[in-house]
Amino acid sequence: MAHVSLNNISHAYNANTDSETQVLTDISLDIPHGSAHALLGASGTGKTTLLKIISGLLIPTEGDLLVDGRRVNTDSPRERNIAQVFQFPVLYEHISVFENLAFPLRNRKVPLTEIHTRVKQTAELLEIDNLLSGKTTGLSIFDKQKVSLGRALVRNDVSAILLDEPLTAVEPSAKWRLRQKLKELQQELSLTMIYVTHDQLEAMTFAEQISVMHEGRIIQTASPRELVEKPQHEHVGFFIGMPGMNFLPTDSTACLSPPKGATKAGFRPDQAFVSTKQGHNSLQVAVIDQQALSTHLGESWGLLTCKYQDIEIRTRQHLNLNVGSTAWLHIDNPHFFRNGWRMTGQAEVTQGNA
Amino acid sequence: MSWMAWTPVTAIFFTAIILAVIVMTLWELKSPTVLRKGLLWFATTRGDRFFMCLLGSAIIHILWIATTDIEPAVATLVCLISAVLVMRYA
Amino acid sequence: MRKRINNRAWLMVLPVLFLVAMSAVIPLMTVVNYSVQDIFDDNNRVYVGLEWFIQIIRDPELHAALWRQILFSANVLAIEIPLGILIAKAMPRRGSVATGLLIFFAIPLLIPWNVVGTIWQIFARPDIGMAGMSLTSLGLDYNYTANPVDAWFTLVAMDVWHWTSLVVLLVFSGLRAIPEAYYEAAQIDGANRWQMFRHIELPRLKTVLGIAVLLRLMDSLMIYTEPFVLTGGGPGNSTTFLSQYLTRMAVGQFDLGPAAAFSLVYFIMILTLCWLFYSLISPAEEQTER
Amino acid sequence: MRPFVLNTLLLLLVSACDSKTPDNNQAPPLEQQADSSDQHQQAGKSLEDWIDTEFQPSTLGRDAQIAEMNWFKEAARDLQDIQISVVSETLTTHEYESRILSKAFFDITGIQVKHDLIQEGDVIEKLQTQMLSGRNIYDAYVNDSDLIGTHARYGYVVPLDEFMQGEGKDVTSPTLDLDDFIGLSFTTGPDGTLYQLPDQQFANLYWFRYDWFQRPELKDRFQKLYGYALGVPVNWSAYEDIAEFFSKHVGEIDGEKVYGHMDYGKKDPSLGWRFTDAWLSMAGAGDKGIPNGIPVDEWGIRVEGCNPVGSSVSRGGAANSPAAVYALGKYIDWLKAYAPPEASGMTFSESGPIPANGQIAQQIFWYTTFTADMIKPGLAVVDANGNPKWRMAPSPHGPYWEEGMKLGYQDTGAWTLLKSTPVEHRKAAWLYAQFVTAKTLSLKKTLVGLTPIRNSDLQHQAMTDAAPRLGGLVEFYRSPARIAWTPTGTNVPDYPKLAQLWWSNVASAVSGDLSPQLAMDTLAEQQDKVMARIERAGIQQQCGPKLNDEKDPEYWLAQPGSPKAKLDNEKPMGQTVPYDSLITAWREGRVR
Repeated sequence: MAHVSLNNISHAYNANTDSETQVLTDISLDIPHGSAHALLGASGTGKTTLLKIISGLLIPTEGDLLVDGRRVNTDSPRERNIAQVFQFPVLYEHISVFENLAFPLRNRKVPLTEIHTRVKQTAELLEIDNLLSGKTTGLSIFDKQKVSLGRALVRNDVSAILLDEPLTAVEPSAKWRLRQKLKELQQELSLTMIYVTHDQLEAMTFAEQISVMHEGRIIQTASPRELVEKPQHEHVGFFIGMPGMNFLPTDSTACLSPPKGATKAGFRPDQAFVSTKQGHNSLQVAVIDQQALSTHLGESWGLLTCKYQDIEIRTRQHLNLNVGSTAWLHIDNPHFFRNGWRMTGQAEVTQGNA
Repeated sequence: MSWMAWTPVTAIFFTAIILAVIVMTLWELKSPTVLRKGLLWFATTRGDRFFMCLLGSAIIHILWIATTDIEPAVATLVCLISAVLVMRYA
Repeated sequence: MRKRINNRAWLMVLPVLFLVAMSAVIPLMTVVNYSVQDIFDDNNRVYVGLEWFIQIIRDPELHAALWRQILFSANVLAIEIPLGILIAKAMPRRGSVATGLLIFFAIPLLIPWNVVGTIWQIFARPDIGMAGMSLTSLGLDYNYTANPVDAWFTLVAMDVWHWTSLVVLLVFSGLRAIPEAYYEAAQIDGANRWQMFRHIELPRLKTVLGIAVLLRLMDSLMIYTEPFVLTGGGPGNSTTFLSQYLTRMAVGQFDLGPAAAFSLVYFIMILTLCWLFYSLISPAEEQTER
Repeated sequence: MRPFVLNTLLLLLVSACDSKTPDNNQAPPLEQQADSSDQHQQAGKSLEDWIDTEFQPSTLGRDAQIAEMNWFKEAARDLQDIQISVVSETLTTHEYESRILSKAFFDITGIQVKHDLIQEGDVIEKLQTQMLSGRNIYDAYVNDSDLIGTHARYGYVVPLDEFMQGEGKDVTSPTLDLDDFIGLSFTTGPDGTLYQLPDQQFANLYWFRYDWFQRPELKDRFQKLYGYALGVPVNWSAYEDIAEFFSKHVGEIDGEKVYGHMDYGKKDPSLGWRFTDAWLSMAGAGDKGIPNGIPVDEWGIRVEGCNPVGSSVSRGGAANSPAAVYALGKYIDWLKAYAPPEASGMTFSESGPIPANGQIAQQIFWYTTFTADMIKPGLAVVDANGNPKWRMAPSPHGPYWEEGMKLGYQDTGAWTLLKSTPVEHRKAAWLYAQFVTAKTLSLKKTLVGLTPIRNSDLQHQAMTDAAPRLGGLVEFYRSPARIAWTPTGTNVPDYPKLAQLWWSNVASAVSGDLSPQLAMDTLAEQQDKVMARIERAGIQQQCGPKLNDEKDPEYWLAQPGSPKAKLDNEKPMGQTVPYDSLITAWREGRVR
């Protein structure tokens, strides 16, 4: 396994024609050996392109791709020793499961006896050793994805395994099992895995580090916890969390004493609550919806939606107010953003349960 | 029907085939066929096997008269036997 | 085939069944009736038993035509299928160039058969035809009307020209249907171009190629007009195929009895081939559908 | 139901190929369509108009013409609502009938005629389909009298003698003058009954470049090489020498490559015609007897009484006799050695116009139907004054030929009425048939199409005037030599089935797949087989085949007449006659 780093990578399709489309801009990323890294973003943000650049199916128009410090920009996929698992299972349907697993090894002229032992080991690892002699047609997608994964794992020289939304096609009931399996393997074998997804839950449960992508850029790379607590960009705040961050323009929240230059104040549903009492720095809002998530000692607890001017705001709190009533919104230590980016130099925000 | 130029032999021939088809249909209604894999490399229904018998009989007869002067009725007998085998084991 | 057979569906098929009976079964019955008689006209016919069958099946001319037919079909398939795949693979998958090429390749398919024969008859003429003249100017003693090898070569070339396009179009559509991810996966697995073809394209083209082979096989088995126009089946019998033989008997000689017997033998041959082919490719299809 | 069925059956039989068959017989010819629409639009011309503007010259005076036409008008009175369709092959003569005469017929009688023109082979196919199925496809056919033996035996055809006396009595022209027709013997069956009415007539003659044959330097050279004078060859040896002379020794005339022979050899039904028409009789395979050899004709079929008894030598026939094998062998040798190389890939109709290009010195087997195509001004074979550089002459004969035998092919395309045609239609068609052969207009038609049928036309001054431009056609038809040119005779019991056997066997011999001997053996055997089947079916009550038992061929070869034993020398000394003395003989009413 290896250390993968991307230095200032940019990519444009049709770079030499007029109609060029920039899909990646100035991507820098460092994925240490044996780490699980996720690329998170909505579709169309350039995750798959980035993956293709890493696997070698695309050559970036700018920047360097280093594997263990060696520049591999122009190496073919075969030379890079990178494996990939696709959205839907890509298998060779006319040959057996065994041959599917052996395929990358045969292409690399691995001796026959070694092929046998390695395929066997991999199959055992993935718990598909009973399927080896059969054909791939007729397997469940869950098993098929395991075979695809097996084709990646079977190579002991692989420097990184790329997973391109590998759970998309898997039956919902098996999604969790497969993710577990992936995580287990990653840890057990200390694999370098790069996991592309648009599902923050998948990313957060799988990866140690998550890069959030937006419009061809990485807007933040951080641990799951950091992404929640210190979103570097409005978009991260909005994208991460269920529900995402609330935003208010600073001109209407002067009471929160925003720093100079701030354009927006952002706060997570946990960082605010609505009550009938007016406190200092509180804003007058209309309660428009309550959604119970749990009940404790006779009191409901859940999501409350209120409206400040035209802006909907969600908080997570006791639900003791009437829908339609007027109340007061209290905000704890909001984050302040200028032009989308979080303003630094503030006091660290602690998670508060007011 | 004179334009179809019927002869007694062809009339018997077609009557036999039509009867066979009717019998097959009744049999099918009484106990629907099950796809089954026999001696051949693919699975067959009862209808498939019947079709194979007819086609096979035609081929056997053609080969028979191509290669031997022995009475073609013997070929018909061979066909009947092979038909039973095909229906049973294919 | 594995699904339970729904009996009610048969009712829907009844009108079609009626049409099939009118257009296929009744004439087939008539052909069978004719095949055992010597027919002069409606009122004059003699029952002859298997005489025509014996005569036809043991006719050395028919054997020769049959072997020639098999050789021709094999020739044509052996050239057209690989050539069609090669051309389809060399074409860009999308874009205006691909569209242009597709139209270009469709042209020979749109030309009526007898016109194809006429075009080649002129094209290959050693005295005025472009191909014939260039071959002659190369110092080859080329004359498809006199030399059986030349006639055969010309006929195969004509068929290749006429029908490779069909294979190209089929294979092209088959290739377009293969998701990009398969190629990417194979590249990552370290497969070379041949392996990609062998393990990705070929298995996925299997159905389409099956259709292509079946169509070309059936059609080459029934080839008639082109050799009729080009060589008339000659020189000698060197390009006389089964249908030429049949047509001469049925239309030329009005020899309905022997022609009917031969039609039946021909029919059984083609039916057997179709059935064999069908049973060979259909299990694979069922598996992929599952 | 019957027509439907036969068609369906045929469809199934040829389903493998029918959809792709080159289809030149389905759509009615374009000009035909255009004409029938003309007929409706234009007001018809009067009977007199037609006579004054179109039917000139004529062997009848104007009054006689008007009288004859008035008879047609009267005779058609009860048939005016009928629309008939007739068919013939595509020839200048029939085009004239289809374009002009059918219109005149409508104007005069009120009967509409759809006169289709299709290829000869297709005419036979349609005729046969009507005979076998009994479905009325055409109301009348113009087909060659080659089928006389077939018509007389099967009983599908209306015997004209009977018809003219009976059902057709009131529509039979009093001025028909049957005895005036020169081809009547061709259309008379073995029973002496007339089955068809001649409509156009043509012969198969020797064709050569008169101008080249007159050149002193060529004449000298030929004389030196071969020891006799260059002239019209009387025997095949001379023809062969002349062919060799032009192809091998002369090679080029006026800077153009020349050939001493022209023929055709593509595997095609027309390849059989040249053989069944006359090739074997020219070689001398048959017996003496005019119009066809008795008892063995040029097909090699022997008859006893009127019953065919076989065509193999072993049954007394001559189809595989030494003379027949010799004939086939010479055809192939000459095609390969002396004809242009592309000739072997041509059909009858493709090769026909080739001599007009000016590279061919002579052709042994040339149809006078091509005359009109050979006299067009501007052709390489027509001089500045519009006179032909070529001439036609009697074909040479092979070593087996003896005086008193048929020497060439002459046939008449003749009107045939079938019993399966409804009587009213048959009567209308009979009127039309008589109309297009009527004396009023038959001379005009002859001048247009150059296919004379009436003696009265041939003797007319107009023909004398036209003679110099026609290269000997008029002289030939006026000469007594004419009778040695005849069509397939009455020995052939089923022309369509038997004629089919020839071309494929000949083709096998041309390609070398079979030796001439083997090809003719196969042919004879196949002919006997067809006749055996007719005998077995018992369908031909009168004059049907009754095959002889097979005997040792030597028995038959030892008998006098055909089949003749092999000659020791098949190439006697070449013999020629000067063309000018030949033509003088013809003009004076001598054969030679």
